[in-house]
Amino acid sequence: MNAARQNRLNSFAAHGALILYTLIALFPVFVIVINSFKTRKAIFREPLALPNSDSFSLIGYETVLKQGDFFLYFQNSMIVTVGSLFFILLFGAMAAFALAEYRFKGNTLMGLYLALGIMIPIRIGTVAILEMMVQTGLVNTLWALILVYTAQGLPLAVFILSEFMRQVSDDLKNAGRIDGLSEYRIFFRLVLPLVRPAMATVAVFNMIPIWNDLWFPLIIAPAEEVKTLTLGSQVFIGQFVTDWNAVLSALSLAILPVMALYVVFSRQLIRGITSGAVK
Amino acid sequence: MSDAHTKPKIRWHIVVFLAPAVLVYTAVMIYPLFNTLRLSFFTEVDQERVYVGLQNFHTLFGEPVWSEQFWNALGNNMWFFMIHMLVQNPIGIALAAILSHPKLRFTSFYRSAIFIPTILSFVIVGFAWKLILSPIWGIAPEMLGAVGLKSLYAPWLGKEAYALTALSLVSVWQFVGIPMMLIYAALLSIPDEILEAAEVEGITGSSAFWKIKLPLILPSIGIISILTFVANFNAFDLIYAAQGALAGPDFSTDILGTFMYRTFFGFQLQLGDPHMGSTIASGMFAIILIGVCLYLFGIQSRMRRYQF
Amino acid sequence: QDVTLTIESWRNDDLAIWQEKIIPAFEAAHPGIKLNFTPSAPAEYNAVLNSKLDAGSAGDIITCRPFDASLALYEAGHLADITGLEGMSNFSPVAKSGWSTDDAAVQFCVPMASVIHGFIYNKDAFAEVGVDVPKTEAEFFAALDKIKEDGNYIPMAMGTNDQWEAATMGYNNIGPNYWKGEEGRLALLAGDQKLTDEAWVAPYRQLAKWGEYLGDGFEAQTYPDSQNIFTLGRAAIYPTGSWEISGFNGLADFEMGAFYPPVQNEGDTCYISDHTDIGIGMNAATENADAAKVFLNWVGSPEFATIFANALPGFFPLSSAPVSLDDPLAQEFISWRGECESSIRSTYQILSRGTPNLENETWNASVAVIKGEETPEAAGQRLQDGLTSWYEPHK
Amino acid sequence: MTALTLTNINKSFGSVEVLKDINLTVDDGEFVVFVGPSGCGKSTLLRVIAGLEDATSGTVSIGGDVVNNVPPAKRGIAMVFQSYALYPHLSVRDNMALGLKQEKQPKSVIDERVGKAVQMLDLNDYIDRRPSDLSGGQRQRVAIGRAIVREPKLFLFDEPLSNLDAALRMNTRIEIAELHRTLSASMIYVTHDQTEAMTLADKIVVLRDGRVEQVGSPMELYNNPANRFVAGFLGSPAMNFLKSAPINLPKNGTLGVRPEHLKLVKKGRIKGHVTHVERLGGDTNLLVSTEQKEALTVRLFGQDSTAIGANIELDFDDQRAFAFDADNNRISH
Amino acid sequence: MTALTLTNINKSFGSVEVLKDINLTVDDGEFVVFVGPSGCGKSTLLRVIAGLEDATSGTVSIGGDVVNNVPPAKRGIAMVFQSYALYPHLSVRDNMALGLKQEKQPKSVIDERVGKAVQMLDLNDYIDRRPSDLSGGQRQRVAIGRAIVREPKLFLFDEPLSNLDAALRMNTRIEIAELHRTLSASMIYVTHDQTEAMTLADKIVVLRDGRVEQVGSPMELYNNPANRFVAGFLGSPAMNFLKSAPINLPKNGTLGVRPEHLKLVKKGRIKGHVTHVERLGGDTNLLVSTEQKEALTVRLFGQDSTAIGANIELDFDDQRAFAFDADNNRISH
Ligand SMILES: Nc1ncnc2c1ncn2[C@@H]1O[C@H](COP(=O)(O)OP(=O)(O)OP(=O)(O)O)[C@@H](O)[C@H]1O
Ligand SMILES: Nc1ncnc2c1ncn2[C@@H]1O[C@H](COP(=O)(O)OP(=O)(O)OP(=O)(O)O)[C@@H](O)[C@H]1O
Ligand SMILES: [Mg+2]
Ligand SMILES: [Mg+2]
Repeated sequence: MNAARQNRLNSFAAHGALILYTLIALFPVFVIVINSFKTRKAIFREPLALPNSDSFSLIGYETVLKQGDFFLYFQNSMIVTVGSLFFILLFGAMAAFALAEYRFKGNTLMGLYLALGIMIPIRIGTVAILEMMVQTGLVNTLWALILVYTAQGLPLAVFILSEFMRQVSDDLKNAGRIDGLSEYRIFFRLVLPLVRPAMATVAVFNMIPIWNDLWFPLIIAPAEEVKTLTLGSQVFIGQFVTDWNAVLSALSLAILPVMALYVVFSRQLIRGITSGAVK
Repeated sequence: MSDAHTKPKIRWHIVVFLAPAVLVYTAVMIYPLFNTLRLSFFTEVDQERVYVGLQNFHTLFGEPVWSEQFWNALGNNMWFFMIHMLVQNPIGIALAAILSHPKLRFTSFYRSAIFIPTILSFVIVGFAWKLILSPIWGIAPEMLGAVGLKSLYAPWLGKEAYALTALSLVSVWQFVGIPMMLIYAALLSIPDEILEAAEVEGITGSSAFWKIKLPLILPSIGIISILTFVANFNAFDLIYAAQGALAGPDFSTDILGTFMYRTFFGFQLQLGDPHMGSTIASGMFAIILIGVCLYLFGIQSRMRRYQF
Repeated sequence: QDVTLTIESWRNDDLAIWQEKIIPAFEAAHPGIKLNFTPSAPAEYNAVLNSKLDAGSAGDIITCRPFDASLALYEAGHLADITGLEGMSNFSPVAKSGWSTDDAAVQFCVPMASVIHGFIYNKDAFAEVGVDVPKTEAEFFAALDKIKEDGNYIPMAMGTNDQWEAATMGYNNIGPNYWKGEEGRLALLAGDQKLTDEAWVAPYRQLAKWGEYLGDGFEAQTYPDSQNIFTLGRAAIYPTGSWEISGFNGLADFEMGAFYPPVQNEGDTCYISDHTDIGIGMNAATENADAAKVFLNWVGSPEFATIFANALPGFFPLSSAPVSLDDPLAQEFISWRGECESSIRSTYQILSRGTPNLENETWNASVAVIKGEETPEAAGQRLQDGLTSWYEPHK
Repeated sequence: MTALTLTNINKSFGSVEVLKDINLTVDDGEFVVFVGPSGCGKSTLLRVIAGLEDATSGTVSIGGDVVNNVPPAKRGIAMVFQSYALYPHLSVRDNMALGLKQEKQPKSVIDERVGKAVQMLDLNDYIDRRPSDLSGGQRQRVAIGRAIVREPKLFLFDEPLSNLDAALRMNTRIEIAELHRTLSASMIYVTHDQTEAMTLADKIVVLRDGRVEQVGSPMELYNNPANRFVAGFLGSPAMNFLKSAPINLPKNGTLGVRPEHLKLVKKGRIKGHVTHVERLGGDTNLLVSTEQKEALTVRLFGQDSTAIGANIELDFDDQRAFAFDADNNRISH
Repeated sequence: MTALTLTNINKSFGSVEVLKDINLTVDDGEFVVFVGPSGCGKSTLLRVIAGLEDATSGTVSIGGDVVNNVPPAKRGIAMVFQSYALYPHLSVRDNMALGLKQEKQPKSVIDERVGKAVQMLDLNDYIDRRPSDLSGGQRQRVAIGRAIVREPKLFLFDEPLSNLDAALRMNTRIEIAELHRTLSASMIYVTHDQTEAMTLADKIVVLRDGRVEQVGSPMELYNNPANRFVAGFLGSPAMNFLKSAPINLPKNGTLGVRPEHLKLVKKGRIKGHVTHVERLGGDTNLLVSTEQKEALTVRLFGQDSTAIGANIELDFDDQRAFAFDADNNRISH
């Protein structure tokens, strides 16, 4: 630690504030996770107690793993999430670059057009989407979900990325132009690497609603072989009786992969990625 | 591009950059959405779809049964948004500012921990908070009791006066990670040398934040505000998961999203009415569009971006 | 060539029963037809089903909500007319009323199950506190008072957070005793009675007294909370319906009993809500109509009724054929059919077709009354005003 | 043949006119240096030539072809940016190799050219570092290397040596001169350094406020400046300007004498006292205040022992003095 | 009193040792210039002094107090960064005023100090522009202004003039010298410019590879370099080094003669031919290849007409030549 620059008191205060907020953030999650290891009675008798020899139970996890092909669901969720993110980031960044970099007629209008999508919940377009998927035979395929999520994620991605792309030094892009890089290569080789933090941010934002979405899997891909994890866990929420052990276990399990994805993306949040580029 | 002909050369790369996004987005998002919004000009009479012009809007705003719900939802939505703006975004910015301190340790741990709520599904968030706030299971009362504040406890989610605020705060809890991430990314892109120059001038800590960092991340704060606005006026899931489609108690947590959803897709014995549902959706769309345009043309165009 | 029938349902709860009992039984008897039971979460079912039907991707067999929800599907051409199905003869007109057109001319779903409302109680708690099963309203409140005084048990487990319990387990549970079951319900439908009439306001009056017997913070208590409170033995009485039985059997480690809604005065006729709840129909657009009909016929058969009723105690078959139940609590509930007059929930047929929606309003009003935020009279007046605004017979 | 022709170039940023009616020809293989005060538009002009900025009006032709609509990469140029503009995410090697890879040069060629540049610029030890781990001077060398390896027809250098130390600067300067000779490429070079300008240039272009003040060979400009601005701008220390001169001048005219042309004499036409002495080792500058309270610089070869405060007398050869009229234009003898 | 004392300063980035056992004293009011090849650690040393970088070991004391644990702002310093580091969102005026506002100086003081700096740096026309609308040189002046207005006890300048044009550089250099005199502040100044180093410095510190090679007044270093590195680093053009010398040298020793000390003579000890002529106006450099194929530079005062290819003979004054042993250390006579 840098002694001259770091005020000990300040750093205590900073850690204090962060620890406090971390506790607030994690407490409910903690409640969920510890309770997923308890019997149903213990969950509701003493929701705050850690599992002990009496209350410890893996019944929830057993139910989850027994019911349906949990690993297949998991794989489907992964494919859909990663696939959608790939297209969102690729297409979104391309469009954002066009909007941020070039002055052309209709630039602002195009920006607005691409932003329209964040203003209406896509759910109300469900029937039309479903009809389209039925017509193209994409119903009950993972592609249908990927397409929908890609479309759904694009507006936000374009919006955020174009903002960040405007911060990339013009001289740098110009150096690339003089080096003979085509506009495409300038985009892929120079701009994309430099907006990695923003890409990571967009990826994280989009990953969550995609991973957690229940609606579209339920409607356009409910078949067993393309079920997603969230849809799979939904089985435990009944009309009148909810298998809380199973729900808690399924949800606890479902946190892990998103957490892993998050960690992957948040590695891209690198300090000073552009430093040294320009004087 | 429409201007292609007037230019000496078509800049094909612009087309190529825009095409995939525009195509997918138009086909899978805009077309279905507008196909649905179109329904707001129709109604169903004896299984037939008939064009009724602005009749539905007239119903929505003219008939008390509808308009009262609409204004109630809009008002609640405003409050929902206010709380996010006043609580979520400042906290997010503050956390990002602390985290972006160059020499602070364990930042990635904190960052991940604080972000965890954001990656949880609404089902789990709804469940966890209902359990915590529940008068029955006693977590919140017990914890308040531990610091001698038990008298402050009330079954918040069940009281008209508190339910919306309580849920807004839960939503804040869940989504604080988003402004935090965005601001954090923005803070990272400020060159170290500028901060060092400030440091030499004695501008450190909070004054570095207010005088240097904040102005430099204003564009990002602008984005966050508009994203919060859009997200809040589209919000639906949390309230639905916690309070059900009737957004109780007594519609005190009803926001435009739940109102629209209930109307569009129906609920329990209430049949779905795509026409009135689309009408509400169009109303929401108009509100959001106005907000976004105000931002784009009123604020963003005046904001300067800095190249680093 | 095997045909596979896909069944749309909101009954996640029944997944295991279908997979382990019903499907094997059917497939054994009908080689060549396979069943695929694909339930979705109840909260989303209506929306999901409607979307799928509109887009043409729905399954062959549709589980039907009672009354208007299914009627609308039929009118939109999504549910097939199955009036002529042989199995339909096994059902009484009341049983069929949930899934026929208003004039009862066309039948579009096979009735599958009904649920009976009442109160489940904790026998151990009653013994401990020393109260007997109440027969009249006075005894009912006396019992509640005594339990409350005793202090070991929450007198009654119910919350208002989810709203529907107040209406379904409250108003529609105790109401038929006041409006005399079908008599009052049909009079209301015809416009001969109004929601401001004593018969319709009185249940609210009783509800208004419930508030003080509910647990602390009942305003924020959810339905699962109530279930848990009761099954964990913390509450004495649980206003409910027979649908809880199968779930509770595995959860409660005390003995449970049940009583029907106490009457006003000793010797009055008792009325119970015996509500047609689940039906099953055929997607009009199915390509496997023949197989679907075979299946629906089987659902109408006594064989199905027996399997279903015993697999899911608390969901009572609507078939006229007698069914014997192994579960004592379920047997208790179904025995009331002989003791009392049956009726269905007052708001379900026709009355919830307009805006404002009477069912939703009833939820809201029941909650408000329990919480003491609205007087019973005001609640009645509000509901009546709403109804008058769109329902011709009341104008 | 002409390597570059600029015809009536104008450039405005909004309402600010930055370049005003620039006309210029650069011959094949010529080394042209742009000098001028900070903010006069040198970088902007380079950027217009490179195609990074569109001229508001006027034409740019390179190798005889009008290139106004040709993208930078197709203009056959290489540019060293004043701000370096290194690719921050690439190593030194990749920074240099990127353009060549883009041209699909075979690996052997890339390695060879990069190797040569690295050698020349003394970057061997840093070849795998990223720009953020380099010192200012190292970054600048990478930027130069990136241009060199492309072996273009026309080089554009925007103050390429300003962060290098004297030794390296001299080496690189000589390398650039050699590069110029061996590649026979045309070069346009912006600098603030007198030595660079004088030694490298075939032709110096003096800019001022977006206008060309004078164009010519270094010695031409040094010996025959068209006006007071050019006279004062070239030469270090700068030319002395005297209002109250010991020779005939038009009204409000000025006399210009270069510091090295002032001689310390027993009896001279100019009298004054020494206010400051700058000892540079190889030569010594005396700062003098004349009797008329005008400031003068005198440059003496070698180390001189004149002390501050000393009263001195100075004289100069009239043939080597310049006269300027009231408008600051040179009056030729 | 000493303004700054560095004791045994070491600094590593990871495994790279950038500063090695630096010891240095700066007296009150002294002007110290750091010179050294690019990448030798000058900026890093400044940053250690400023407190922006922690020394791996060693102590920094300013004004007698050990400041290893004192934050930069409390060290009473101002720094001009090599990369300018201007606040992009503030106007020129606010860039300068921010630090003062932070110190809660009254508005009148702020206005006055900023006004003076603006005047001195010729920034009047740009006072309300943002950095992004300024040219490179203009930005650099703003950065200098920002340091000046703080009136600190110790100034740290990292190549502050490298982007200025000759005239402005000279002016600013003189202003800095004057600033130094009037403020009686100590200054540490990194530069690559010989003239700046020689004219400004009270003391020059020559760094090489993170080590101090020699410390002394400009003339001391110029006339008495401790080793070949220092001898070669100071002086422009650089000193000539000859292996095959016409005087007695130890085995593997080197003879050093400054270009200005070589004289063109009829008959001299060194013979060669001219390979290149650099005409700087005020003086002329001849690049010569000797009979022994060694390269030499000869600096002649004024304009000389010697042509490329001419055969010439050279001689020098033995008193002014330097001899270095095999280890490149100076052999004193
Ligand atoms: N994007 C811009 N918008 C407005 N004015 C600008 C812009 N870029 C440059 N200028 C102005 O144009 C003028 C010329 O700038 P330019 O960078 O060409 O100067 P320069 O001659 O290269 O100076 P230096 O030697 O200091 O680098 C300056 O006054 C500058 O402030
Ligand atoms: N963050 C860093 N990590 C690793 N190495 C570094 C870092 N910063 C600087 N260096 C290295 O340390 C050495 C000294 O750098 P420094 O910036 O002090 O040089 P300098 O003397 O200022 O050079 P210049 O005159 O070119 O500015 C260089 O070799 C540089 O590559
Ligand atoms: Mg420039
Ligand atoms: Mg440096």
